[in-house]
Amino acid sequence: MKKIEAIIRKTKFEEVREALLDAGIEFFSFWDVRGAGQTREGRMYRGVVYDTSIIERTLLSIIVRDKNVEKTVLAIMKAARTGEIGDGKIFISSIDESYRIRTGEFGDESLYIKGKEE
Amino acid sequence: MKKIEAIIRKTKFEEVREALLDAGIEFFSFWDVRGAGQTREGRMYRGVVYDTSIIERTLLSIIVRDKNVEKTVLAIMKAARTGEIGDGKIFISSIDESYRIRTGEFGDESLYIKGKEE
Amino acid sequence: MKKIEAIIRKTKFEEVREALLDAGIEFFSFWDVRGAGQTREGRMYRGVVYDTSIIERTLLSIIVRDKNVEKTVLAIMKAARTGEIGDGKIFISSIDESYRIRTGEFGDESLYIKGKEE
Amino acid sequence: MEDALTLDTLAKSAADMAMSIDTIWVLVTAALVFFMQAGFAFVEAGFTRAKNTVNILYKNLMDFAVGSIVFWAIGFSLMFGANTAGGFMGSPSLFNFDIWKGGIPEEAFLIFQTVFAATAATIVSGAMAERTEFKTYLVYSLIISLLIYPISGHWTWGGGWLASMETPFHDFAGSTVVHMVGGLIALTGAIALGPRIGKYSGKRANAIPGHNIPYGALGVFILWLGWFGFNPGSQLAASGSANATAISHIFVTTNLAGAAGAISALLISWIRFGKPSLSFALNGVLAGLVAITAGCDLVSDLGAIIIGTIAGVVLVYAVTFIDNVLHIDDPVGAVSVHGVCGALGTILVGFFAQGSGLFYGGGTAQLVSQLIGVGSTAIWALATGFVLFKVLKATIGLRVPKRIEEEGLDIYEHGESAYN
Amino acid sequence: MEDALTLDTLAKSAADMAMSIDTIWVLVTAALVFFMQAGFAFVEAGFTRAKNTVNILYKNLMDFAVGSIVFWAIGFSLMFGANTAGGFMGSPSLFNFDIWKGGIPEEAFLIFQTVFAATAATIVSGAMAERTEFKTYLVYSLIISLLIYPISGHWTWGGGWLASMETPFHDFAGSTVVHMVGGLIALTGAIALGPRIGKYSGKRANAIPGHNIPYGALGVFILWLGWFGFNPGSQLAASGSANATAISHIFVTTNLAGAAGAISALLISWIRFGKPSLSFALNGVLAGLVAITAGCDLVSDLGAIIIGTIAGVVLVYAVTFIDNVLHIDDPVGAVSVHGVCGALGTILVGFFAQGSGLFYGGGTAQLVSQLIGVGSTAIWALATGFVLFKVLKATIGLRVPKRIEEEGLDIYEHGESAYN
Amino acid sequence: MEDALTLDTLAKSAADMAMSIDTIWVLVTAALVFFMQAGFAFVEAGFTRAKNTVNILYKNLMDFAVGSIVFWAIGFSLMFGANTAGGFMGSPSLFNFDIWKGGIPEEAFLIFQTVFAATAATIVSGAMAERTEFKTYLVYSLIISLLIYPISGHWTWGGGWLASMETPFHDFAGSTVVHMVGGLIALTGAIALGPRIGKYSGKRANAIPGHNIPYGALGVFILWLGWFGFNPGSQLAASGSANATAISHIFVTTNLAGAAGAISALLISWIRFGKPSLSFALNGVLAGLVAITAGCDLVSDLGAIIIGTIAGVVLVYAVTFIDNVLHIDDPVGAVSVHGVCGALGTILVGFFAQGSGLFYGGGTAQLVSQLIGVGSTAIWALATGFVLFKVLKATIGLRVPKRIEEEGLDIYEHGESAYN
Ligand SMILES: Nc1ncnc2c1ncn2[C@@H]1O[C@H](COP(=O)(O)OP(=O)(O)O)[C@@H](O)[C@H]1O
Ligand SMILES: Nc1ncnc2c1ncn2[C@@H]1O[C@H](COP(=O)(O)OP(=O)(O)O)[C@@H](O)[C@H]1O
Ligand SMILES: Nc1ncnc2c1ncn2[C@@H]1O[C@H](COP(=O)(O)OP(=O)(O)O)[C@@H](O)[C@H]1O
Repeated sequence: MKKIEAIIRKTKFEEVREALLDAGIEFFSFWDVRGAGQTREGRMYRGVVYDTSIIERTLLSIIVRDKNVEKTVLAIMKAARTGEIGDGKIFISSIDESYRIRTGEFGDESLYIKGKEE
Repeated sequence: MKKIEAIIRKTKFEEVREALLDAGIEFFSFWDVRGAGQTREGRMYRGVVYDTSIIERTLLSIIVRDKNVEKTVLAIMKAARTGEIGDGKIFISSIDESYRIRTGEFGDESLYIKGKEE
Repeated sequence: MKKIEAIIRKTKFEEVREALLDAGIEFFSFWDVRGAGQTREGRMYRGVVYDTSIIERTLLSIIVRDKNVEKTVLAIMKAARTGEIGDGKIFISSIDESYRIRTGEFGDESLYIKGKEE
Repeated sequence: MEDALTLDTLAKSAADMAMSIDTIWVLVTAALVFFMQAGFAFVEAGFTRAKNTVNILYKNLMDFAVGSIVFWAIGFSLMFGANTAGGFMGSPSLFNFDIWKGGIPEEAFLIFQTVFAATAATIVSGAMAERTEFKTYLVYSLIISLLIYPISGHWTWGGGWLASMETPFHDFAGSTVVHMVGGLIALTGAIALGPRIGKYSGKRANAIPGHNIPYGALGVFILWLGWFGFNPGSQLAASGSANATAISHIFVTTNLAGAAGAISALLISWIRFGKPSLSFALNGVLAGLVAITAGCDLVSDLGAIIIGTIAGVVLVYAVTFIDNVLHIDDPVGAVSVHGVCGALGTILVGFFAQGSGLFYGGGTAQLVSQLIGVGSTAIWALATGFVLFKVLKATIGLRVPKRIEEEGLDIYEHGESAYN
Repeated sequence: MEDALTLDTLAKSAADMAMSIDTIWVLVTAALVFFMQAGFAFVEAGFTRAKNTVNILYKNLMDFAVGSIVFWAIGFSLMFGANTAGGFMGSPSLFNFDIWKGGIPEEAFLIFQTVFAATAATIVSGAMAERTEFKTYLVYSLIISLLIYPISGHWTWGGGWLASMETPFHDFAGSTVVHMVGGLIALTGAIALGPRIGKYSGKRANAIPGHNIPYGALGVFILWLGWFGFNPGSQLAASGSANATAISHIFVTTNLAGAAGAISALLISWIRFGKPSLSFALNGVLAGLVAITAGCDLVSDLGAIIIGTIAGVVLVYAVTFIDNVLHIDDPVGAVSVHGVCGALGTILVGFFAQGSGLFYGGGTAQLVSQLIGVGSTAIWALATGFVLFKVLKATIGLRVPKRIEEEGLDIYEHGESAYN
Repeated sequence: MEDALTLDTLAKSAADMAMSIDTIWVLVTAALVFFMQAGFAFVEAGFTRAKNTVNILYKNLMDFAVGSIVFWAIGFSLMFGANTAGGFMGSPSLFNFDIWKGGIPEEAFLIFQTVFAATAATIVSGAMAERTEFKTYLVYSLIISLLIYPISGHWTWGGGWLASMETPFHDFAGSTVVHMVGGLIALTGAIALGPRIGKYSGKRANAIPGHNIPYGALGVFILWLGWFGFNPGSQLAASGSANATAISHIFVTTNLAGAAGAISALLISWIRFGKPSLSFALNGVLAGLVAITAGCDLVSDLGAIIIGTIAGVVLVYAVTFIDNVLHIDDPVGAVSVHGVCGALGTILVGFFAQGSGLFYGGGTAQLVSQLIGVGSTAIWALATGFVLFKVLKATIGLRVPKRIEEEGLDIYEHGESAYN
């Protein structure tokens, strides 16, 4: 099992979600983050400019079975790209164990719905 | 050291927190996330339904010593379960190192208070 | 590649950000979390005290190349410390892979700007 | 004024001017009282959780809309129609306003009374917040504006039996008629519903903090503003030096009582809980304003300050008593603010009324009348509220299912969330 | 009053008093109408996304500021100057207000008309929200207050051709003159701009929920309050029993129509979509208020309720039709609320006006005049709006670049974010 | 009117009507001015950080509550009592209002003056936001309403020495008496406190953006509304054609100056900083309104526009000068808006007053009087403010501990957080 964390533009969320659904990835969590990176947006407050590299981004956290890593990454890559600085990053790490709270299922089983997918 | 990430119903937070305290887990961080999963709540805005699987959840991030993983998972499992779709997931991964900023302690030591627990 | 997660006081964010910049770390994401820990702040609502250990913190998530882990940790440690209970924690874990969405670069390359740093 | 000038035409035009002045006064103050709907909506939205915000705003909007129509259609006649059933109510008639005669056009009087009726209705939503079925609330609010409020209102303001006592019951602008009625029906509603999930763990009351205190503060500022319509407007006249002096005095007593309520609630909460609590001070303002409403015309400035101060203190104890001891879950403190302080303020008229009050050598006659008025109206409100909610519970249901309450009424009942 | 007392001096002072009463009335109601600016600002801010909140608030602030100055400078004379071009407009003159004669000081009339002009202007910002260049909006708002609104306003209120018809066009407080004009210019603006990115995927309309529904509710409460200035204030007088009775009646019809609009929009949205929607009920209030504005003086109370009810129903269908079928992106429903319901309410005067209305045996004369008034004003608004936005698009540009729209106008256009 | 009709009874009743009209006017405008408290609260809450929101709202609430009581008790007499100490102050007496004689009931005058006093007091909280001890603030606000404001107020409005100069100092509605006094005490407070932690790094000023700009906008709209009470209400009369004309004119000049202030602040901030800043435009409105307050009765419409424009420009430069050069930390710009533009507007009366102003051929007499009035009042405000905060600092302490300031005053001082 892998955890895929994607930091994307807030405005790209809907597209990424649809791309993930198309790729068969239906489960994930996400939240708003702010990112420091190459993009700079000048803000100003009452005449004082505050240089800020602080941009609103959405972080998606998706735990998938190993076999699904590639298609997930590809789906995100395609949907989230604008080609301009600030498109974001995808990070992959290992998950040791996973449980579904409702049923107590664990391991890969906890990551898909039996019957829905082989 | 392991990181336990639990995605639970927002409404179950208080119960989970108490269950964790009972289990001796006093340190954790949490934040609001939204989750895409099996539950669907129909929302509507000015006559346009927007199918959304987007549900408010709380993500708990708990770093514990290896020996505490099991009881933590069990505590969450029990307190967060309603049996209805949407109860959430628990994911476990490995942490390489941990530091307490205040003292500079690291490793397991940084995860408990000396004197309070043996 | 390592992921460095630092949970710090909200009020220390600016200082930490500057310390990271000074250390050459320009990329990271962050968001607000709440933390349960040793500090307790009594809140009261209409005469009912609610004991809460729930404190606002900022979580920084920084993915860096292995060679940068140490200086990152040191920078945070120094900038975020007040010496009082509640200064927070730093956790380090491994990242298997990283992609830059804009260019498709992956691995270490995705973590720095070619030309800017050797 | 195109007629030949005579003393009579001039007198007629002077009378006309007086009527215009009174009408302007009543309409402007009616507009201010209308705005109190926004005040209530924001107090209640602020002091409850974000997941029920659409619901609470919706209830506040609709009780005014529904109330406006039914009070216009029938309620008004029940309140101001000719005595029937021995002064128990006015004779009902359909959208009929010339049953009332006064110095202003009947529709000016109607709109002023409409916004008052709506105030009584809207008080209840706060105590029943975060767990009441939306459709049940609509029915409730229809019935209070149609029947419950107009009937007891008739007793005092419609020439009914309380107004016909030897020493008439004195409730100038509605501490009892409006606020206590609303507050006590709120009490029966809160009891009928039971507490929100998670509010009490055994004997322990848990805090469920409001999600947006600035909304609460905005609401209180708006309500305070509205009270400058509520009380001075109840004079229903501004023409002539007696009226002008009266409304000026009412303005001052109203303001002083609100200010005193804030200060005393601040101090008491500071002393009792170690920290000055804004939510108590905000409620303290309302407590002072509710309490002065009955006697704002009769008490002295100093009397107003004392009444406001007492109300602020009582408020803090009432809230914690109802919550911690009675374990009745009233999310915004409506029962304490409107029910308790409404009754309190009305009774205090018996002590502080200049002339008839006990402290001014007026003997106990006024006090007794006040107690009769408060007592009988309280019984009416409690009894009808009790029956109403009992019936609603048994028929269309009162409370939303557990799951909906937990996840929030906004999404499940309305399909909308307040913040996106 | 220091002169010797005679019948004449007394009559003079009575006339003076009448003028004072009227002036107070107009100024107080003007203040209420001014406050509608805050109402519009919050409705629009609440029903759009957080990333454009500074921008939408800014537009609402500036259209009032700019409008105040240009209407004062020239607009007023175009609207109320002596007929020129055959009743098509008033003779222009620079800050000249004694061209108007009436029972109140000319500056009282000026300020009342200024806040009305600003209302027409501000309606447009909602329909064009979240994608319009700021500087273009400033130019637009200058031109509507300077030219478009005053000229068609002259037709009806300035003694122009619509007012001079045999059966004069009746638009008491501006369902057509103010709201429909604003709503239809909004329509041309929304069309000229095209929909927001992501609003339509092929034939499917996507929901883009407003970021803060409480702001929307606050806005509607403020607007409702403001309407108690808008309609009763348009009587421009309160002295004498006829005026006092009239403003009281207008108060009541205004309130009943708003209430009825809320109820019918609630019920229709409940039936159509399975859940009662707050955003529709809020718009329903406005629909009812807009619709009653033309005939609030002439229709009966019951007529007001019927008009409000119809408006609430029509509103729900208009919003979904414009969105789902026409695919015109109007983020806050300004076209439906102000354009559609403004026209509707004006036409319904032809049916419901007591005396001249079809349902009251008045024949079709009034109805025909209403249709002429609505039709001609609609053509004017659509045509000028169309040309205006065409020209602006071709010159300084109408729409912000894609990137800015996606990331939000607040940061890119203003360098400020609404929430920090 | 039940007496036999004679010319005298009619004249008497006409005088009574005039008094009623004036009373209504003063009370309604007092209610509007009261509402400015909400405006200030939301401007200040919006322009500061979320962690101090409860605290700032609390301060705004309590300074009104405390001020209402102490101004009623003693402040009023210090301001309007018979000259004592050579016109330096009124003779103090306890809740005594018949020391004042005028055309309206004394309590109408009292409440109008009370809300004015509270305005002066509340201005200060903004400049001292986010770091001041709550209890110290309570003491400060008691003293300003009890002593500082009434005494300098007496000079100008209580018949004191500034009013008795040959060419009396002209400050119609309080640019100096209310706003500059508040703004300069705010200055001494901000200096005594020192900047917020993190506001300045060496020579560099850092931005600490307000947490909720919509609150700021709401506040400004409410304040603008309130100003329609503040200025026209200061006429204290509406009866008779002279008064009616005067209040209409004041309405117009007030509005034009606010509008002009918004536009010029918008343009200047656009030119200076490359982007049009909403926070400056909002402050620009207030700058224009503050500046016109002194001369709103005397200047022409065009004069009002010019004064508003100048104020908007000066505001932008004052804010950045105080912040970047003087390094005085005034989170909401209270010193610039009220202090600087208050003084500015008062002095400009010497130029723009129709009749007595320099630009109207009135010579320099008025200008000199204005300078004397502004100068002496400024010295008073600065000196008393300086001493007051010095004493408070040395005794009960002025500033919260570092830790509390960092983590937020809401939780540590009040145990409540604004958002949950
Ligand atoms: N090493 C990192 N650790 C955590 N977040 C990162 C890292 N690098 C980038 N991000 C996130 O991705 C966002 C976009 O990165 P940025 O460098 O601006 O664009 P690009 O990847 O297109 O060069 C940043 O705002 C930040 O939130
Ligand atoms: N693979 C996943 N990765 C990240 N988050 C997940 C994943 N699966 C589930 N979640 C989170 O858990 C929540 C509940 O999951 P859901 O599938 O609705 O219920 P259940 O686990 O009871 O079948 C989701 O809303 C989502 O936030
Ligand atoms: N084991 C943990 N897992 C997740 N978060 C933690 C953990 N321990 C501490 N934290 C976070 O760090 C914050 C500070 O920790 P705390 O124990 O209060 O202070 P200190 O580390 O100085 O003793 C907590 O509020 C919490 O957010």
